[in-house]
Amino acid sequence: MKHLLAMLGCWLGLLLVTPVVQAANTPLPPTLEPLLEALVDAKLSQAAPVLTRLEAEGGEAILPLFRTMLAGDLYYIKASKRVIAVTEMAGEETQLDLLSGAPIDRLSKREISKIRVNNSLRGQLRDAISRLQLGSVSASVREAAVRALLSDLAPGTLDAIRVARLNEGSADVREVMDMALALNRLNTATEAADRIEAIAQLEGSLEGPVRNALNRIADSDPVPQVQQAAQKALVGIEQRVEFYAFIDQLFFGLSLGSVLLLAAIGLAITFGVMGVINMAHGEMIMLGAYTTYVVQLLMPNHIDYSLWVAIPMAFIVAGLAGVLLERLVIRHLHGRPLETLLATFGVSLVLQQLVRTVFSPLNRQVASPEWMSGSWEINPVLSLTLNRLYILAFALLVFFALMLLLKKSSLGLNVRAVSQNRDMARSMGIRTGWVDAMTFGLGSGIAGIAGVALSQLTNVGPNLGQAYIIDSFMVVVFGGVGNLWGTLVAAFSLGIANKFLEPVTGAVLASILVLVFIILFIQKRPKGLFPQKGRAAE
Amino acid sequence: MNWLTQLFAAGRTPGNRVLPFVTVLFAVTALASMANLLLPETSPLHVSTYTITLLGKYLSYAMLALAVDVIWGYCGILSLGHGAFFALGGYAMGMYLMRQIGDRSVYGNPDLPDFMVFLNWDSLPWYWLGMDQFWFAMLMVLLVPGVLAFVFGWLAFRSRVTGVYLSIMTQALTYALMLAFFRNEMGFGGNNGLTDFKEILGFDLQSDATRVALFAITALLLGLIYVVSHLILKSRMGKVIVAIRDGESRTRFLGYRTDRYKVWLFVYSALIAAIAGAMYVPQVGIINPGEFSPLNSIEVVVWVAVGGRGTLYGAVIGVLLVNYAKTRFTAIMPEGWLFALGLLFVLVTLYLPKGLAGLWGQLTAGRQRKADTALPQEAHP
Amino acid sequence: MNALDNARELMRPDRVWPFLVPPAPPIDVSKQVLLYVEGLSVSFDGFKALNDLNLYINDGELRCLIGANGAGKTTLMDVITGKTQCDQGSVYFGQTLNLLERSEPEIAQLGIGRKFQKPTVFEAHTVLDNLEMSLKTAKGIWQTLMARLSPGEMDRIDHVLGIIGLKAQRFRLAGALSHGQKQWLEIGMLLVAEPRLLLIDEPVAGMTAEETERTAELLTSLAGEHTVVVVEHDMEFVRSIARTVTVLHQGSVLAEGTMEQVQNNRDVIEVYLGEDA
Amino acid sequence: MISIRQVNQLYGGTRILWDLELEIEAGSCTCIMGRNGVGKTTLLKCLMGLLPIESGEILLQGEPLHSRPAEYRARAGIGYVPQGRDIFPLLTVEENLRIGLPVRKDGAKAIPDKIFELFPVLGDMMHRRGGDLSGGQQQQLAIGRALVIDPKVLILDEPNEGIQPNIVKQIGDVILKLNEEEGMTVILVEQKLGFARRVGKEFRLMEKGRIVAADRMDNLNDELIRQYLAV
Amino acid sequence: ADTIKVGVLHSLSGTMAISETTLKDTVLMMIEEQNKKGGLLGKQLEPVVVDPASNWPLFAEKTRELLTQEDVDVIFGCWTSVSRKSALPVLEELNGLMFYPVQYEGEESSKNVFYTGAAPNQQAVPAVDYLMNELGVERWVLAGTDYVYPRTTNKILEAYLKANGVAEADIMINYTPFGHSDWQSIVSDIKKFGGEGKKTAVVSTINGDANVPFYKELGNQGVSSEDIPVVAFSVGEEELSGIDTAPLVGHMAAWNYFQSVDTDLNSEFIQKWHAFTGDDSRVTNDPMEATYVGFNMWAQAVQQAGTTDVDAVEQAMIGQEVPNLTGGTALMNKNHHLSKPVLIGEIQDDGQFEVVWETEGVVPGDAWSDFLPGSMDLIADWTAPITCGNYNVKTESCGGQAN
Ligand SMILES: Nc1ncnc2c1ncn2[C@@H]1O[C@H](COP(=O)(O)OP(=O)(O)OP(=O)(O)O)[C@@H](O)[C@H]1O
Ligand SMILES: Nc1ncnc2c1ncn2[C@@H]1O[C@H](COP(=O)(O)OP(=O)(O)OP(=O)(O)O)[C@@H](O)[C@H]1O
Ligand SMILES: [Mg+2]
Ligand SMILES: [Mg+2]
Repeated sequence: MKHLLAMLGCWLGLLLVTPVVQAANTPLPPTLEPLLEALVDAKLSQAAPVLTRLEAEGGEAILPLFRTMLAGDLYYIKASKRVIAVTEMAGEETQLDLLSGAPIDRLSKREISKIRVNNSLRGQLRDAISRLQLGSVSASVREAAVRALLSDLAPGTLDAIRVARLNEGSADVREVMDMALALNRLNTATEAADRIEAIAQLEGSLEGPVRNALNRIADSDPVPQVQQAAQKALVGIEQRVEFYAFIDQLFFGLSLGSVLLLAAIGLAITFGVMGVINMAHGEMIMLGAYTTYVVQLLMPNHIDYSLWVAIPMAFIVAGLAGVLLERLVIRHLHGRPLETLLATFGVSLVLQQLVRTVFSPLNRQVASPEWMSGSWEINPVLSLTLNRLYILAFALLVFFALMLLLKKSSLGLNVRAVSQNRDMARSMGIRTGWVDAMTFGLGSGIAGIAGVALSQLTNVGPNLGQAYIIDSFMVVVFGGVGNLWGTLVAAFSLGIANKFLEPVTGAVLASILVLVFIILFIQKRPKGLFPQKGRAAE
Repeated sequence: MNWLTQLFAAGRTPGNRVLPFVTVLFAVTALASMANLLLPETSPLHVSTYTITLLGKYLSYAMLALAVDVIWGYCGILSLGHGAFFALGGYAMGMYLMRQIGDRSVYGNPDLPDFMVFLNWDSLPWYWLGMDQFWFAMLMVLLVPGVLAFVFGWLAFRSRVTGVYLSIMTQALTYALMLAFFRNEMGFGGNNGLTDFKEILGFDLQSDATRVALFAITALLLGLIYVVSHLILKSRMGKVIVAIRDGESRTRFLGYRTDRYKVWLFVYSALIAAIAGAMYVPQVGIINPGEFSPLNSIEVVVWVAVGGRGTLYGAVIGVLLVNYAKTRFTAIMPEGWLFALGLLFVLVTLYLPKGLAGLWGQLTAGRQRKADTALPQEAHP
Repeated sequence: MNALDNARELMRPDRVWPFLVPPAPPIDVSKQVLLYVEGLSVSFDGFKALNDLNLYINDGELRCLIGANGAGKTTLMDVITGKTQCDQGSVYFGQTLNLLERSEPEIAQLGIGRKFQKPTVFEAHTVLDNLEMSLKTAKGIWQTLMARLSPGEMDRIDHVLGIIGLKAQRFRLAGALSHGQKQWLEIGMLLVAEPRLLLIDEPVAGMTAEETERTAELLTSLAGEHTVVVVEHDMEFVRSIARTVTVLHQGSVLAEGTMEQVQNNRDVIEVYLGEDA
Repeated sequence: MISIRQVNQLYGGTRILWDLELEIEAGSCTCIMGRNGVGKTTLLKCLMGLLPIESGEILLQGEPLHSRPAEYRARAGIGYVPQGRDIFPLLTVEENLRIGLPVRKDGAKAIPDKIFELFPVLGDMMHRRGGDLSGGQQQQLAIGRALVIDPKVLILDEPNEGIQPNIVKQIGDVILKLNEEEGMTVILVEQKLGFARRVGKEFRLMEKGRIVAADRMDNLNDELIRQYLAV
Repeated sequence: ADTIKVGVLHSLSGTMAISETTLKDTVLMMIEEQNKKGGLLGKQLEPVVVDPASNWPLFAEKTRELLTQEDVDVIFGCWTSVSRKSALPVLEELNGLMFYPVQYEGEESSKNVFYTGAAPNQQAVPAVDYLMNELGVERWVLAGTDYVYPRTTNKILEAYLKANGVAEADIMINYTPFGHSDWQSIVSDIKKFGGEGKKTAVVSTINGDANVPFYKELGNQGVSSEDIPVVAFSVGEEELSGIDTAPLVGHMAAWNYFQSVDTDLNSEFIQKWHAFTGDDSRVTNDPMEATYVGFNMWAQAVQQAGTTDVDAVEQAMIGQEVPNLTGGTALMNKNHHLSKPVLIGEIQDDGQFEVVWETEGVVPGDAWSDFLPGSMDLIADWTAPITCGNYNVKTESCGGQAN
């Protein structure tokens, strides 16, 4: 089984990060035993000194314990006060004796008790781990460790860095270490020249602590030359920061746009092409999201892969629901598109209540796979969140796949013919019933896929669909009904407009302004961004 | 764009049964009012105040539905934002009622409504000035939504925005207003809106007599609006309006400036909605930005569709049925009422293509056809 | 800049306030010419539907316009009635009235009536209502709201109903008429409007021979008092009514003259009539 | 080829076709004539399956069609050119033509050249939207489109409405060619006597929803014309 | 009547169903419980459930329905302030009795309502104290949804912080619309604000559904609780049950109750709850405890008064004591608000809170905040001789509300 999963992991494009929490099987030096006992007995407020001593005495050997503790997996056996790690891997709980490093027979929840940590302890643990990792074999780990220590350069830390600097092999790591030392010099040097030199060394660095220090110096250093040097260095840094902030905003806009696109794209088919005012579109999205939830319920140990299962499943579930809806209701409403508004509104109420009844009215928890969590840190001021990045790519992928499908298969042509003149389409031998069902199923299925993506960003609850229906219609219409490219452009332009307005006006006003913009824009182009042209469109 | 044109071409225009409608409306109103005021509570025929306020609410909604029906059913303008005019009318009325509270408010500040005291406003914003005068407030009930509808309609219809594009614009309008009114900086009480009203024109809002009076006035206004709408729609102007629905550009070639007709009708409809809002607020006792929510406006469209668009009485019937169903269902089957309501919508669409009003037509199909070939016999009020 | 102009245009006082609109000036036909079309060009996505077209229609004339499918006849009518914007050229009604700067309703109110190629009537209205709305009356909002059919108007409608043979169907919904009946109804709508200039696009399409004859008679009788421009492909029909015929080809005038002249024009035979027509 | 027996049809209560009987022989070219509003279009729509019939039978080579949907009839080889053309307005000319391809029995993937030989203008306008074409061009497109499905029976409802004379002639030639050379059965509704006489082999006269006269075209005399076609 | 009718006025559909359905179940459970014990005054309790569908005017209508059509003796209901404000005039007109179980902005005290949730001084102020004193926070982000509760709370906190010497530049206030789901920009702003060298915390009054995307964004942008802790007043166990909590560990919430509090009463309550819902994974939360306390107090008061008559019960309520699920006892004060303990908990990866701090004793709920200029001088006291919800101690008179 594990093999299989591992293979799958590679195949999926190495998106997996091995779980950080992994208790090593190396035993701890027995000298630490009394300290561990002290840790067990200590109240939250007294634990800090114990940890300091553990770090000092345990050295690198204590790392597994610290990691376990940081992850909240550190327990002790009530009877013997021995510390153990309780980890859950692939659904199985393993309990390890940390002193001996050996697994122990499983104890029940009642026999063990958790060693509590709070924020300040977590901070301390993290720093300690960083310090201990200065000696790690991996250069990137060492580099990350130094960066993590930048904000809190206590004398002990500095000493550790200095020592590590001496036999550091990697140039990159050395650079960061030098930066840390320069930063320290900037903060502590009494000679102005020293500080100026430190400033020169720090020029161009985007690290937050560096900027803060420079800012402080620029404002309040007693020596004017130092102040000027810091100001000069800051100008350069700020320029870069602003540039990255712009990129950041652009990314936010694109990301919001991709969400809008995903939500709207199915509607662009059911409404834009088929002409069904599908008020239940939001509920199709919701079905997709709930499918993700159910898939995760069924495979609790393989959350990392769950989305790959959920995407086709959501497509099928929502698509089938769409086909059913088309066959049972919408089919009878051809030529009466307005009635579809009424009927699908009813259907959306029923679907909402249905999930309320089946899944309870509460939000459901959908976990994010490891590979979608966190962010891609390009530099200290620019990091793109992974989930958004994936969703952006995914939205584009879905969009272009759909375009291709409609272009290459006869479905695209047939559905347009059917929507323009049903009787004539039938006279040309098009099985309109089949085309309708397939198209509606396709639109709904894509809405379902959108639901999978949205489950990674927001609530999975009965109201999920309602939150997106208005926006979806807005995007489709703004782009020009019946034009998929219009939907794409509309989604991204609305997303970007929103995100560039938001810092200036605040979130609420930004939304209002975007709406007002839509209203005014439609005055100018009464048929949306990409209007249908020609005599017939009049 | 075959379906787009179909989208906005509704059925034909049968008579509106003015006399029966108005008679029934006034009779029920009079009976219910008397049964509430004159009969003792123990009497089995007594109509509770609860029922009176409920009916009052329904009738306000009926006005709103009428407003939507006039522009949608007859002129093909599907407004998904009529709630905006309703709510604006409601807010104007709410502001008046709020000012009537005076120093009986929680903080006892005679000039500032509670929520302003609460958020440290030190004086009344300019747009609240004058709202303590009934006549001025009533003027605003009409003026604000009227002007908004005029400007909006004038812009939209002049640029020939039609169909879904127009619908989405109206939706954007109400959505933007909702977000704006949610903002506490706007000075309309944010999410909480305006509530805790005490009296109107010196009459205690909590007394039965005032309630009955409000209800009766609502009924009267509804009747009046019904008759006026009917007269408008059966005049030549009404024919032009329907012609615009079915072929706007053709109508232009006949020499009618269709944009003006549409603006005019849109304003008329917005005013009805505003009056409905103004009557709604004192009867339910609260107005808040939720009324601007696009889904509310869509629901109004659904009422009209259920009742049967393109007939005035259909709209009213739709309102009564759906809202009564809602009231009953939320009490009898609080967990499952959405199923019932949703199914109702689906079934009505499937089996009653012309709504409930069409049911009447279906039952009397024979008579109807005869009337088609004979002289048009519009009922005169 | 452009936006500003647009805004100005939108806010033009006479557009905002109906009463500022000057009353329609009289049509000046002192030169006997009712309609001037000069140097008219229209293109769609680069395709030239009309190409430097010149056309003069005399007052009281009955003019036939023929030309190959796609020659631009309908497009010409679209430009005259304000439906389509042109790229270049001028269109004057009488000596003074520039049609290009007027909207469709304004042009209609000046007295230019039109029958469309594809019959377009108001399907949800009865035949009677269709005619009532087309009457030559004030078309303002207030006037229509207050309008009642006067006995004179009633007679007029009755008269027209007789002409178009739909007396029995007067209370039928127009949507339930057959194709040919709709054609007639549309002609009827044109008649009750009593326009100065009638633009008639393919009136006899789908009519029987007999009906075609009747239409021909009708149109001939209209000429003189009204000015009529007819587009038709039915050569027999054209022959029976035509005095002057204009042939369009690829957006410009190919030939103009009597039926005789046109019929024997080589070019016309080649692109339009075919050898043995 | 086609037998229509005792067909009745109602439009919301109004009876349009009354016990209508019609036999069309294979390879014939039959012209249906009658005044406006007698029900010619209605009859063709019933035949095509676009309108439900109240009662009666419609058979194609003995196979009952009346319970089959329109798309089946198209696949069975009935091509339809409706009155008013009914082009798909937002599809290009090419797309309008391609729509019918999957129905062809030979599984051709490209539009047969024959169409462009018959109507060269379609080749020139290949990438324009159908709705933008002029009336006459649309009519040619409509015929071309019906031919794409390679029909056994071709139904044309007033195909010459609004067509320039030389193309009318050309359409006539096309119909003749299809009928005579390829043996296609043609049902034609036509008002213009000249054209009907030239193209049609048979005629059927309709009046008030019934076929009231049927014979060879040569026998269409003035008496019949006065009785059934004059106003 | 031979039964005592208990109205339940919680939204079962619409946006608020997410939160309110649980409370409906809680009331039903309490009623079942009480009936098992023999009911009240020898009568059985009969629940009357209606669905106001998250529609505010409907709250007024349904209140009237419950009071006049169903003749209920008491109502347990409402969640949002606006729903309470909507129902309030009807309750006062018809002299009904309602128990309101949710933390709210204060600034209200009605004769007909008992407020069993926290007032701002029972949640926000202690939480800020904790952050300031225990965690040394110097910079503050006050992030909230744009409605009355966050506005008021933030006003109070702003005044409080400034009184404690925090500079204007160190306070960032941010409001977002209901259901806000795109938090990218705001979280990135918070990150910047917090990255300027001073210890920063976020005080969140973000409401309802908007929390899930907010916390997800925090997690993804790598804002960890050690760097910038978030303390929330509207996020409880139930909200967390819809989130993957792993990235949130260490963020905080301030409440008067946590499911994790280890008392016998609490484990009994949780057990009953699981049995009642038939679902062992259902969590409990603060508004449930408030409902529990409110219900028990009402039952006691009815027993003490010997009747369900509103005026009698109202008087009997004051001074009523009921054990809290967290240990101490809750006391109903003269201003219709409770005295309760305040707890601060850190989120754990199992979706529970670990209590990291709690007040020494109970804190009496304050109807009128001492930090708002308009209400500084107001108190509520529903006992003679004042008998008023907004008594001005300066002018020694009662505002217009009392009548
Ligand atoms: N809106 C449009 N977009 C693109 N092309 C157009 C448009 N309107 C007209 N055309 C083109 O302009 C040309 C002239 O069309 P028009 O309808 O005026 O022809 P016509 O002379 O009326 O022909 P017919 O006799 O067949 O009706 C045609 O080739 C047509 O394709
Ligand atoms: N949709 C409809 N609803 C009701 N009646 C209709 C409808 N369509 C046609 N009719 C009626 O059916 C009758 C036959 O119409 P049909 O279109 O078949 O006539 P036609 O013989 O094709 O006439 P034309 O030569 O004018 O095309 C007409 O009297 C018409 O009024
Ligand atoms: Mg033409
Ligand atoms: Mg026909």
